[in-house]
Formats: sequence, C-alpha cells, structure tokens
Amino acid sequence: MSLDTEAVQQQPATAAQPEGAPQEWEPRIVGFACNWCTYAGADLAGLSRLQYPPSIRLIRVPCSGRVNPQFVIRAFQRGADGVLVAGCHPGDCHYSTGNYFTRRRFLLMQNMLQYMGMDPRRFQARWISGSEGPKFQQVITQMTEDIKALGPNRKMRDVE
Amino acid sequence: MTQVAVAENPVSPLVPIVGKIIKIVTETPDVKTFHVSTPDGNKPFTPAPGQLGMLSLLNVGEAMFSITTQGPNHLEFAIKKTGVLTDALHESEVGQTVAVRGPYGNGFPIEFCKGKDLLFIGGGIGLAPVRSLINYCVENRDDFGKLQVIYGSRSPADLVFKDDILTNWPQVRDMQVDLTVDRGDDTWQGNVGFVPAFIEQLAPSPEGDKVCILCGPPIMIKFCLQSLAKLGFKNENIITTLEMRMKCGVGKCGRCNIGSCYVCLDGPVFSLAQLQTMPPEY
Amino acid sequence: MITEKMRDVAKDLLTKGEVNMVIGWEKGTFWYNSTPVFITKAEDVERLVFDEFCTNNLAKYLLDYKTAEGKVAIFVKGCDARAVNRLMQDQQVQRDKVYLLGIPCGGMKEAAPGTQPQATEGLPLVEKCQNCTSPNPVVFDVLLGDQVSVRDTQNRFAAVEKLEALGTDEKYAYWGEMFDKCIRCYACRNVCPACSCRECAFDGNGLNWLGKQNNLQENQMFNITRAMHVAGRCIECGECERVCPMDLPLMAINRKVIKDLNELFGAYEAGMDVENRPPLGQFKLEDPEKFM
Amino acid sequence: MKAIAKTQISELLNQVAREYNVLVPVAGADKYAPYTPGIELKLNSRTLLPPKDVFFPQTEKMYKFSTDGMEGSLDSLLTTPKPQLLFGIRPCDVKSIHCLDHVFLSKGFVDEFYAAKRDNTFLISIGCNGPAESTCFCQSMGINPQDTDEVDVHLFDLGSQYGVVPKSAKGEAFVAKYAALFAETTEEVPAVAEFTLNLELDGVSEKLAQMFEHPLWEEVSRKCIGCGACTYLCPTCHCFDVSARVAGTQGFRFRCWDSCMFSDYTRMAGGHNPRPSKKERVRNRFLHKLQYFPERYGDSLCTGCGRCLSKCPVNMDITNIIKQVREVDLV
Repeated sequence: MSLDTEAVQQQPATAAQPEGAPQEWEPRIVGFACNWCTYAGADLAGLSRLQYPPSIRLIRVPCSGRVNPQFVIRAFQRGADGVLVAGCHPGDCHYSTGNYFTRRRFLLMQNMLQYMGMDPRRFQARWISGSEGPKFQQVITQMTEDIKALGPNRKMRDVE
Repeated sequence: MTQVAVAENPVSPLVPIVGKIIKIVTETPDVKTFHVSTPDGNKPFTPAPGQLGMLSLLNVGEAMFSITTQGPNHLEFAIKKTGVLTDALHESEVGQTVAVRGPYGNGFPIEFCKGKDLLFIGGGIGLAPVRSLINYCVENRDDFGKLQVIYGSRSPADLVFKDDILTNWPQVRDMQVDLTVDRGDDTWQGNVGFVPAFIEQLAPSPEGDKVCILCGPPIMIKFCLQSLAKLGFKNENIITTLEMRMKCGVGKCGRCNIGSCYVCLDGPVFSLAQLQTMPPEY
Repeated sequence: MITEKMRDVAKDLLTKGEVNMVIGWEKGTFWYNSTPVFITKAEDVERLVFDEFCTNNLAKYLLDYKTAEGKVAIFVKGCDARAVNRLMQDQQVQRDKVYLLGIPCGGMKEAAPGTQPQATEGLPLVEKCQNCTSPNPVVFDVLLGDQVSVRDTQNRFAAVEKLEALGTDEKYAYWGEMFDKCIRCYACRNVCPACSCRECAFDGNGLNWLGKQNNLQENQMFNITRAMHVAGRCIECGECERVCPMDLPLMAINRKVIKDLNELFGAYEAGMDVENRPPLGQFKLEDPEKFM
Repeated sequence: MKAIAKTQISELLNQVAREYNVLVPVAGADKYAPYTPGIELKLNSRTLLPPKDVFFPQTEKMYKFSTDGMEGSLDSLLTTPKPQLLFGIRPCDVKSIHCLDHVFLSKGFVDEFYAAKRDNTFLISIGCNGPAESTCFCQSMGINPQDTDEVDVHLFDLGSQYGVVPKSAKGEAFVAKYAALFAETTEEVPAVAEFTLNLELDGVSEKLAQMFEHPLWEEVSRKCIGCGACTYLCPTCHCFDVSARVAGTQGFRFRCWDSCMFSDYTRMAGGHNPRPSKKERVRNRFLHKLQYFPERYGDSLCTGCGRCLSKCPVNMDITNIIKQVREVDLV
C-alpha cells in the first residue's frame, strides 16, 4: 500500500486561514483502521448517524499490526496534523495476536517520535471494536480537540 | 573555460519538452507502440536510425527507449511492460501528455551500410531498434543491396510489427523476411525453433561484405554471434545495439559506462569488433 | 600474544581444510588502524593481527559467504559474537557453517590522525567501547586469551537522558541539525549486523518509501525508520556511529530504543544468546497499555 | 609578489561580500558555508565535504510540472545565481573542479545547471606547504600542493601572510580593485614539506587496461561494505540519479547525487544488473578513477585529497590499491 498524497491533500492547505478566525481550522488526522474491528466501528458510527469531526481520513489496513514506522512518518511528511492507529481490542484480533505486537511497537514509536521532538499527542492508538460506533465518534472528537489545541503540525512536513 | 561546442540538440539536455500520445498500436499482449508528437502536431525532434529518446510520464518517471521509427510528424516507441513507468504507459490512452527529450546516442552506421547487402536479426522486442534502420533502408531502397530480416519471438502472438513483417516488408523489392517462433500454435505455419538455429538453417552468406544488424535478449545475442561466426561474418560487419540503465542520456550521470565508453553517447550501436575491445560488463 | 595465537589457529584451520576462509584484521594504512582481512591461503596468515585498533565488527561479512561451500572461520570480540548470535537468530547464518574464534576484548583505542606511533596504554578508548556491556565473546568454538572484566557502564544512557530532558522544540531542533548533516551514504545501514535484509526498503525497488532528495524530511524518514527497523535487535556494537562520516550521534537513537524497550517490556540484551526472542518479536498479555 | 596579512582576510572578505555571495570553509562546519562577518574561518586544511556541491548540489530541482488528467505542462527551474566567490579551496579541489568541467561541459553537451553556477563563480585558492592531513597524497597524483593555475586568484601561504597572485583576467581586475589591501612582499614561498603518503602513478592506467579480469578485484572488494561514503566525499565523483517528487497533481523532477557503490545503481527495469556484486562495483569505481576517466578525458579522476581514505569505514585505501596494481605481475 502507499499513502497517496492526494488523499491527504484534497482539503485546502491548513496554513491559509483567514485572519481572526483561527477556530475555523480543522486538523487533518490520518487514521489507520484495522479492517476487522475499527473500520467496522467507523461504519457503524456512520450508519448510526453519529456526528464526528470531518478531520479524520481513514486508511484501511488488514490489521493494526500492519502499520509500520514509514506509514506514520509519511503521514506527517505529507501534511497530517495527527496520526491515529486503531484496531481490535487485545484478545479480539482477527489474526489472534497482531494487536499485541501493535501495542509494543506503538509505544516504542510514540516514545521515539517524542524523542525526536514531536508532541506525543499527535500520535495515538485506540482499541475500537466493530460494535463501538459511539467510541469511534468519541475518539475522533477527542483527538480532534487535542490536536486543535496543539495547532497545525509543521514538523517533518515536506508539503506546503 | 566553459566555452565548448554544443551538439545540435533541439531539446535542452536535461529538461524535456511536452508531447502527446497521438496513437497507440497494440503489438502483442505486452508490447505497445506509442506514436508521440508535440501538442501542435510536429515531430519532437528528428533522430537518426538507432538513436534513443528519453520518454516520460510526468508524474510517474522517465526512461530511455529506442525510437523504433518515425513519421513526418511523429516518433514511435515500441515499449514492453517491464516496470513502473512502462506499466503506466500501457495504461495510457491517446491524448495522454508525455515529455520527451533527445535524440541521444550514435545511431546505426548508415554510410558504412550503404551499397551493401544487409541482414537484420531480431528477437522479441529487439526488433524495435532495428526497425528504425530497416524502414530507413526501405525508404532509401536504392542505396542498399539485398535486405533480409530474420525475426523470432516466443510465440506467434509475441511477434511485433505484424503489418511490417507479414505485409509491408515482403513486398519490398529484393527483401526477404524469415520468421520463427519458439513455440507454435494451431495457426502457425512457419518455422518453429530458436533464432540462432534458424540462422544456421537459413545459412545467409556473408559474401559481398554483407553487414548483419542484430538485436535481442542477451542470451539470444550470445548464441547468434556463435552462429554468425560459423557462417563467416566478420566482426566489423556484425552490429548490435545495447541496453543500459540511463538517467541523463548526455554522458554526465555516469551509470551507462562500459569501460571508458558511455552507451548514451558512444553507443548504443557498437560493432562486435568494438565490443571486443571493451570490458564484458553489459 | 593474541596475534601469534590467531595466526597459529588460522594456519591450522586452513591447512587442515576445516575452513575455506578466515576473517580477521590486518594492519591498515596507518599504525592506528587495523582493517578487515580475508585469508584463504595458509601462507597469508602472517597478515593477521589483533591490537587495540581492531574496531571493525566482522560479523556482517558472514552474509557474503552464507551460500558459499564449506565453513568460514571468523574472529569475534564480544560485540562481534553478539552480532553472530543475532544473525543466527534471524536464520541468516548457520552455526555449523561458521567457526568462531573468540577474543576477549579490553576495548579499542584511538589515536589522533597523523600522530607518530606511541604506546597504546595512554590512548583513549573509542566511543563505542566506553560503555561496552559484553567485552567477552558470548559464543565461540575456541577462546583465545583470558576473559576480561566488564567496565563500569553506568553512563550507558547518559547521552539519551540528556536529550530526553530537552523541551519538545529543543529536541526537534537538535535532531534537525543532526539530520541536516546526513549525506545518506548508508554506511550506518550497510555496516549494521542487525540490517540483514537482502532488499532494503530504502533501495530503489519502486516502493519509494524514501525519496532520493537530500533534505531534512527524507533524512528524518531514513534515520528514524532505520532505528525502528533495528529496534530490539541492536547489539550496541556502535559501528553505525563509528562509520558515520558526518559524525551523527546514532547511538543516542539506538540506545534510546534499548532504554525504552528495557523499561517498557523488561530487560533485554540482543545477541546474548539465540533462544531469547527480541522484544518486538514477542509480547505479554500484561504489556503496558498506558496509551488507551 | 603582492601579499595580504592573514589578519586582513576578514576585511577582504567583508569587502568582496558586497559584490558576491562568498563561500568559505568554516570552523565546525563540514562544507563551504556562506560568509558572514565575524564567522570563524578554517583556512589551514581542506573541508570534510568537497566544494563540488557549490556547482553540483546534492539535490537540484530541474523542472516542475503539473498534470490534470491527460493534460500536463512543465517549466524549467534553471536559474542564474547571484555571482559567488569560492574562497580558500585547495589545489586538489581545484583539480577536481577541472575534472567536473570535463564531465559537465564537454563531449557535445553542456549541462546548463552546472554551467550556470560554474560561470558565475570566482575562485580563490590557497596553497598547502605540505600535507594538510595525514591522508593527503595530491603530490603523487601530479598536483602541486602549493600552486594552481585554474583559478582566478591564488594565495600562497607565507606564514603570517598570503602571497596574492592573479591567475586570470578576472583575477587581475580583482587584485587591482582591492589593491589597497595588498602590499608588496619579497618573502619567498617555503619549500614543500615531505608527504608521508607517496606512490608512483606512472603506467598504472595502461596496466589497469589489462587487468579487468584480474583476481585482485575479488580480493580488494571483499571488505567493502557497499556504502556511498567514498563517493559522496569524493571531490570528483559526479554520478547522479534523476527522480521526481510528486504531490497530487504537482511535482518536480530533480537530480541528486548517486553512488556507483549502491546495488541498485545499474539495475535495469527487468532486473538485469551488469554490475551485480561488490566485486564489479568496486572494480568499476577504481577503474573509473584510474583508467576510464584518463582514457576519456586525459586526466586522473583521483586528486589525492584523501577524503575517502580518511572516512572509509573499512580503510579501503586507493593508494594501497595502486601499489598492489603496480606489484601485479602480468604474464
């Protein structure tokens, strides 16, 4: 898979906000959603007409364990203000154990990004099952709030 | 210090001009020929037979291809699907914008060939560069002696330029076309067998200072050279064209060297006699 | 003298035909460098040396001979031996195809370029040896010389802790300045015994995870990903930092990963044996989940 | 000969900086950096990175493009830079620029990206009175460490001052323009100190022409780890790749340094690689330096600057390889 820059860039550039209306700025969050749980959870949120901010761009991955460091860095490079990794709850992985590995790798990567000077709140992980439409809504809302508070991300970016 | 002569080059060395695909011919399941013009319908540049052109899809990549022939207002590139760029080209449609720069390389030694009998040997997509010279000879028929084309491919479906090899060329005066395939099918009535064996079977005579122009996959070239040697062809009269990875096409980027030669400037056309003075690294 | 023993054992192995090649060190251009050497003929064993300048970790060369006929003998210091274990754990090297000649290592020294030959006692240890946790080979067929004691390594994570204490933007500025210098020669990757992929994600294979521009963003992508790819497998030999022509503090990244792994998932030292799987290749049900 | 006191150099640079973008070797930096008043110069040695990036940057945008469905357009990004002055390059690096000129400006095609910067750069070199580093061997490569002619102005190191000698018409004008800073001196250029690395280059190129299949290459290539440190630090290595950065419908094509030591350097789309292992790649690198380039352009492509020798992770030593080549008995 590759992260097509177009998907991230379809929205107008974040920087050009009219003066005096900073609250209008919507962050761009790239969400890597596991096919079996979180993607279904997002679907459910949509079907249930649950309102959540339009800041999220979901990318479906077979398992949260599929997400590797390149995915995360590439998302930040191409304009993401935050990155979310979301998958099945521990014990529920479609592939039995994938998300246990995700858990270790995620913590390590989050620490690494922090060490490199990124705010760790820009890179988060959540377990969202297929029945947790409301949780999906709440996670996206919360993360959007977090990142709004942090403002636009300029670090690691290589697009204008 | 920087005043040096610039070769006549219609396009700036590293910056291409925009062109359009005006026609696409499906030659085989994995080879298509692309006709390229400038947006206002002119020929991007006028290459000599055997020269190369750098063709690109702007947002995909660029690569060097042989120019298989040219019309009054276009260039033709016969391209086999082998990688990212060629896959994307194969998915393009007529009207697609491309970028093109060139011509590069030395081309076939036309003066050397004039007045002589010529034997063309091609394998698979290897007929593409040779075709530029064959068509030149056909257009300037009186300048050359007898013409013979020996061409082979894996199967009848993989034969390229079917109009030329089956219809156009056999009608030309004093021109013979012999075809072979590695594996035949129900409809195939021609020869079945590898090109080198077919050459020995046809046994073209080297007499009259006949020149052989050869292009195909490396393994075919290797065995054809043995066959041609058996038949008595001189190394100076065996001419082939090489493929190397190229990025600039103008002798700067460094990667297409074979010894101190650069394929993009000093090649891609070499005689066997020349190749024997170079390291075997191609 | 270790050097004498090396030559004897190498000569013996080659003469008897037990191995086809011995990988060791020979003197380099200057008195203060020793460099890898590949001995295939018994009469060449006199080239072998072991002194305070045999800094190169030789283990990675085993990959060049993994499909070769017969056995290869290789001299291993503590770090080389851990690297061999690592490669064996990843099925890159087969134990029965290598003959390991262990050498306990008192640490490598460095002399200022251009200086005249002098006694090595007074010379400083190279950076990579200052916090060495395993000077003695952890795997070998024969051990040449006596085991040495482990040096005080309490400063092992000092550089990491110093950087961790910086503010977010200070960290970003620091690493930005470092990665700006990177020329992407890939010496760190190519020398690393944990980087054993035949086809690297960063080579031109059409995946394009890494663009070829040399700019901060691509260099960040390269350096962070490199560190994460060797996470849990880095044996702390310090070769990446030693070979970096731009003197980037790469071990401050690798040690950060080691420190985090130890704190998060329990102490682990890569390459000490082949049984214990690296921390990212295993998990526990009770692993921390503080992020939820 | 005219001369300028070493203490006056910053005054000279302050003045010329009004006219040029001045690039100087700076203490603590790895390459030539823009001059600013007060910056600490490092004029006693060569820089870690060679000056080639002044004319041939590691990454250089060539043209930008945009696409819209089947439509597309492109615009050249070739620009003419402000006049620049490269100050303090050593004779070895001057020779390397001469080599780059061969590549980028001759054989029928002028590389405009290189030429634009080259034509616009005023060169001031400083001679060395001996090996600046233990790894220097320029003298063995036929270079006079103290003097060079292929610059605009050359400075001889006379201890407390530099002897100033114009080497081109532009240089004459320069010396006349800043005459107030230069005084006449009778001081002589000191004798060259002895080099510790010495080798004989006579006949090596011709001998190498017969050594393509020699087992030496297998042997010397074994310890190479296939990184690009030698090629990126080399002042004459000039191989580049052309690639693009695409973001949606916009993008640009750029060229960037590439290294013949990398495995994918010559690999073609179908997978065939004429130089598949490090033996072929190491051989090509050394033959390019010592045989192919001399055959093609009449100059050695090694200037003896010693950068590869000082930074190679495995002490791959070109002087040692030349010595081994000389010792080979060809039968």
